[in-house]
Amino acid sequence: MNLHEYQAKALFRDYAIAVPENRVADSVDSAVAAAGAMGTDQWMVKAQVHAGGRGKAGGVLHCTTLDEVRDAAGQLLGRRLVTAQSGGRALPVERVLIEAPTQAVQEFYLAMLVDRGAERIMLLASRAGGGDVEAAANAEPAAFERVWVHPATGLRAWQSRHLGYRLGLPATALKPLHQITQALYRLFVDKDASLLEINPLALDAQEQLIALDAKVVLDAAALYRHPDLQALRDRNQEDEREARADQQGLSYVSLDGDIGCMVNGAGLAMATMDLVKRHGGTPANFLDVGGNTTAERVAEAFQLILSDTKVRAILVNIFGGIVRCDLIAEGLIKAAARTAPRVPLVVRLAGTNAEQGLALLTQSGLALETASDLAEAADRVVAAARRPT
Amino acid sequence: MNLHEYQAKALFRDYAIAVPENRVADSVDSAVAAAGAMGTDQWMVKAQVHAGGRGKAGGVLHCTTLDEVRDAAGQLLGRRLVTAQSGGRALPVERVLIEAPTQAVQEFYLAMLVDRGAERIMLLASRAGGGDVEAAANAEPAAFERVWVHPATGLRAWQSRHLGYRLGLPATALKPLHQITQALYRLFVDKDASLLEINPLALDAQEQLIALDAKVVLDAAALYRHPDLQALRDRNQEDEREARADQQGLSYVSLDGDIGCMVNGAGLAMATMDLVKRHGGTPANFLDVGGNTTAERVAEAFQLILSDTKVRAILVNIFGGIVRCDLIAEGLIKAAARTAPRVPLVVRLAGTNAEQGLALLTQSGLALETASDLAEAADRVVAAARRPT
Amino acid sequence: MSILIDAETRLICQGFTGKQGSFHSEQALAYGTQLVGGVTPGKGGQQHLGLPVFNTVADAVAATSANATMIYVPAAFAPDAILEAAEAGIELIVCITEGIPVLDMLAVKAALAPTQARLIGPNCPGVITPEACKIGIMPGAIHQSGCIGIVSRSGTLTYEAVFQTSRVGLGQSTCVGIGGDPIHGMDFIDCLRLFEADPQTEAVLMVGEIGGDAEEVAAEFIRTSMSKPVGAYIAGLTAPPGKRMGHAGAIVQGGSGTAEAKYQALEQAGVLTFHSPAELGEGMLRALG
Amino acid sequence: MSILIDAETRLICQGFTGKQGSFHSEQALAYGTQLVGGVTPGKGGQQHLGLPVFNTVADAVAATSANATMIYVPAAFAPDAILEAAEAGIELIVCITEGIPVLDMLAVKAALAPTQARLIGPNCPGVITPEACKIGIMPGAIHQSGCIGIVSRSGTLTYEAVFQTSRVGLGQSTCVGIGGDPIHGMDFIDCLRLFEADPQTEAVLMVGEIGGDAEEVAAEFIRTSMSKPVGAYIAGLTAPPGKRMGHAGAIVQGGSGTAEAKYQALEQAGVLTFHSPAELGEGMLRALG
Repeated sequence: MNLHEYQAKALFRDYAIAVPENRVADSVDSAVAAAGAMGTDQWMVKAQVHAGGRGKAGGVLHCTTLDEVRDAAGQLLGRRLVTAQSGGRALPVERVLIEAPTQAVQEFYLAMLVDRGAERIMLLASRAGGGDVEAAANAEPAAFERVWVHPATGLRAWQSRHLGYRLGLPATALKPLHQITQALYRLFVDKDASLLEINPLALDAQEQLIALDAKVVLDAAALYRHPDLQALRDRNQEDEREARADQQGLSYVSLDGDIGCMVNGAGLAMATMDLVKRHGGTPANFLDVGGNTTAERVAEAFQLILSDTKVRAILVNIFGGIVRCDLIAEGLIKAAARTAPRVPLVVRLAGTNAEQGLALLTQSGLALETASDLAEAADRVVAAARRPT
Repeated sequence: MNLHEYQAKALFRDYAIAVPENRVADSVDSAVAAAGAMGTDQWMVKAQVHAGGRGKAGGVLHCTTLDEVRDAAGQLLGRRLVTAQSGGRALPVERVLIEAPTQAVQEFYLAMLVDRGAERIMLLASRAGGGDVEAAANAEPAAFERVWVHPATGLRAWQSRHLGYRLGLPATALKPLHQITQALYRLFVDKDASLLEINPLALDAQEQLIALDAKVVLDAAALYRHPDLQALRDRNQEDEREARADQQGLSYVSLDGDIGCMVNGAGLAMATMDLVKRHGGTPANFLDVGGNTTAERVAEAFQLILSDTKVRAILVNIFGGIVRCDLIAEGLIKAAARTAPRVPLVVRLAGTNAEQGLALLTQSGLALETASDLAEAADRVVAAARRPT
Repeated sequence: MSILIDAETRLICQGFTGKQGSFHSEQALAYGTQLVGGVTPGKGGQQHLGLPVFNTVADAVAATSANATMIYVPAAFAPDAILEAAEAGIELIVCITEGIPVLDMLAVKAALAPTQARLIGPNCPGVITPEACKIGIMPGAIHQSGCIGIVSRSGTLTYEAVFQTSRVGLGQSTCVGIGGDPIHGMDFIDCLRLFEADPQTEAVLMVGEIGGDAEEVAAEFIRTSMSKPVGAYIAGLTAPPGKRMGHAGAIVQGGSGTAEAKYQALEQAGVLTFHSPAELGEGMLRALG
Repeated sequence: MSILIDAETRLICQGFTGKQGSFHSEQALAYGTQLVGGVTPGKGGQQHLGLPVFNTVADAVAATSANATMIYVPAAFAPDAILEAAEAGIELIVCITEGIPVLDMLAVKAALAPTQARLIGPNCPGVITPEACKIGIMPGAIHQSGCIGIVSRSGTLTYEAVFQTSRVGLGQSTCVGIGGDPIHGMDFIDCLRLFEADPQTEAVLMVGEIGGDAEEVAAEFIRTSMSKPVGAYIAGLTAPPGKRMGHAGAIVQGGSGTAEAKYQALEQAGVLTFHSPAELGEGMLRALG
């Protein structure tokens, strides 16, 4: 689960990580009032959306008068922002963060995440802070220093020191760096984070380290033990269909193609998309109905797919395990009874109760094609999508 | 470092481990006042000394009137208490703990300590609580259940549950047991404990678990990071000479014999005692002057040994490593200049600068015998101790 | 022969009396698995499905000599279930539970390291040796004893692999679903090593997916240490970068972990790769060719 | 031959520019040890004793190819020094520092487990291969290259063992002071195993003390796995039960860990035991006899 910058910075403050003075505002007037109340004569007005790359997308504006703040807030609030990292989506700007600018002598990159290979929390740092850190990572992987934290010892002073020397920090900044890295580690563990990122981490003229930006991603699986963090979720930043699917216990991702896919299991769902592509089609979505689905949930999934107007054909590919194929068939029949499918339907059922499921579908009189193996199913759905409607 | 029961129970309260209502008092009047202020009509008056086995030694008195409390406090305060676990020493009673009695349905033993073999903190529990738990441990080791805590996971609920089932606790007491064990673990880690012991842990009629006694031993090496705990040290409970030695950076333990030993290194000090014994003598003390000693400290050590009136001869056994033998010789000469040794002195120097050391001693005119090897040194000091003075 | 489990495996179920545990315990029994009891704290002493219920894994092991466990407890309790099983001396721990927080698994893995226990999962379909022992949620009927070892990060995609290798008549020695979570127990290499040493296994089918570098690391192991033919399919060629695909493990990180990178590494290691999920059965016939 | 260290060992010193580190680095150099540099954070780039100083162990390893380190930093910083050395790939870490809190060492040991590093100590005199490499605080002059492997929990008592085995002309292959702390690195068995495999070592002298059960555990290893003669001395026969003897490790716990129990276990394992610390040299002559 992503947090907004203003939420992330509030968490940072709780852990005594220095951030620039800031206020959050959800209206032009409150933005101006907030700016006026700050002890500064320059302001950064930053759109709060769940994506990086805001600067280049015009989502971060520098203001030197309160009138400029008013203009900036007016320009950003209510708008939708597309950035290089928003996955092609336009994210609504419902809040802006007003922030005092920081004169950075140098900018660094600092992040903490789980390294699945090492099975450790990893602290990652680079002199290549700010700007396009991913390009830097590709161009010069060695510029990224890494230390791994053993859960029995926690993050140790030597590790921060090691990073500090490699970053070329002045000696007086080594201890502050350790305070920040320890705070990040505590925050990571306390809050079940998946990613903490400070980019850039500024070293100012007083040799203070300040987090100019803040990204916090939380482990959704652990939210059950963090009711306070659950409240920070902003569903307006999520794709509407994806959010709706999530609430139904479905895993759904919108894509650009015209063949809707309904599959059980994430791996098989990806494989089904690959198969459609291989057979000349383009998938309209990823959809995993999950391992413990119900007929009702299948019906919901079906309507979700149909709600995408790009969809010209649907492939249902179910390999029954715990999920019984007859139950899937019931769900499809139920969904069709509610809304007649406007596009052709190809169904491949295998595994547990596949015969019963196919029998139910046949009896229902629902217009559909069946297929017994994957390649056949793919060929049929691609052909169906190409048929003029 | 040992804590008193009243200190340990205060820590327990900080960690939400239930203890009986109690007050500490250092005078008869305050004991009576404390007892009167408690909402109970019976009181246990418990001598606060650094040793177990107080009950059998008459250090815990049960009172049913405030007059009895007055008598009990009067009887205990200012007295010295010898228990089976006080190492033969009489410990001063400077405080009593006044406590409300608890009606225990059943009593258990619960302890947490470092298992050096497993290199883990271990939780140890038994149904054989109260009474003589050590006898129970010897008679039936299997009655003691153990779980080991991995530092990466901490103490887990399954471990408490496992112990609870093995102890035969009622189902409603399993969760309270886990709260106690988790609290013990947090206390152990937060405070750098060496031993936490609850004996007995009472299960009362309301199926509540209550710590009737509390023993806390802290890791002296870690006290540097716990200034609050350092303040809990009660030097009056320590052997006077041992405490004095400790302040000098010497490691000293009083024994019953008549041959004083001054050695560098704990292993060699023990070996020297064994050697004295093997050659027919009895050591008066263990004394390790340490690895980084000074002439001044050697002189202190020498006076410490001489302050024990039982001592009839002294063996100095130094194997110079970092400690140089000439420095030891200087210390001896300095000490003898202050207080002429009243008993014969046998010196064995080996290792770094042994020759220089022996030369210094010879030049000093100090009355002493030297020996070049261990067996010879032991024979000489034993013979010296036997000579009539 | 087979790997990890066979007809002698003595299995218990943690979360035995729950809905999931009950259902899959019945399925395991119906398959012929030697399920010898189960654990549900507080229900020790009862009988369930005709088998004894214990309060603790230690009690279950003492009474039944169980050497394997399958875990169907909720995510909040699954880390404890794994640790309790390991401490009780269980050799094979199969954790079906999904949704365990990543940091819990980090700690669990660190604590498991010094033990003898092998963990499969979490968030996995389990492991099956056809016609001998089924531990997990896979549909037993599609399996057939044979010569292909299957190791997979995916659930239903594993069934597809099983289905196809059964249909072409090869069958399976053992199928291991190692699970899709970022931090999990046995990995590709652990299974490949066992398959290499197993006489029944003549070839191995590896089913991977985008994210992480487990397939790339496995490729290096195959190149240096596998004599048996290996075929591989990687799901996620069409997954858009940065989009989450349901599995936490299926996040494409930076430039690495793409299906292309994985295919390339595997091909360089001499693995026969399949670019369509419909080719798994025919592909393994070719691999043995 | 020898164990752990030899003339090729490339040593650094952590806490290099401190008083202790400087003194013992000079001693090591005087003994002929290949000391190649040292680490003191903040002094990287300087020279000390004619050798380079580095800010981090990783920098020192990169520049000098060091494979061993000796640690002379204060107790509060020693756990970090150990972990940093291990993470930098140092193979042998000798920690002289005493007074490290027990819980720190518990965590350090857990974190070291998955690494390749061998730890000796803390609170130990170090390790020496006579006439080749000295890492620690022992007086070099009493050592003599020879055939006895010495492993000891004690400091100065080790010197006694060295002194006596030198005096009778046997000399030492390598002497390892494993340290007296309750939680420490290499133990008796680790060293016994190495001595058993070392051609230069003809017999092993084990010096133990009361407390713990390390000697009892070692006895079982000797019984099953050692072909070379082993002699042993245990200090603390006259130590009163329950009294602390300076070493945290020397606390007699319950009925176990007494010198009598240890002697008995060792004798049952075929170890030649010495009941006087004056007999170590003559005793080892008998052991070889």
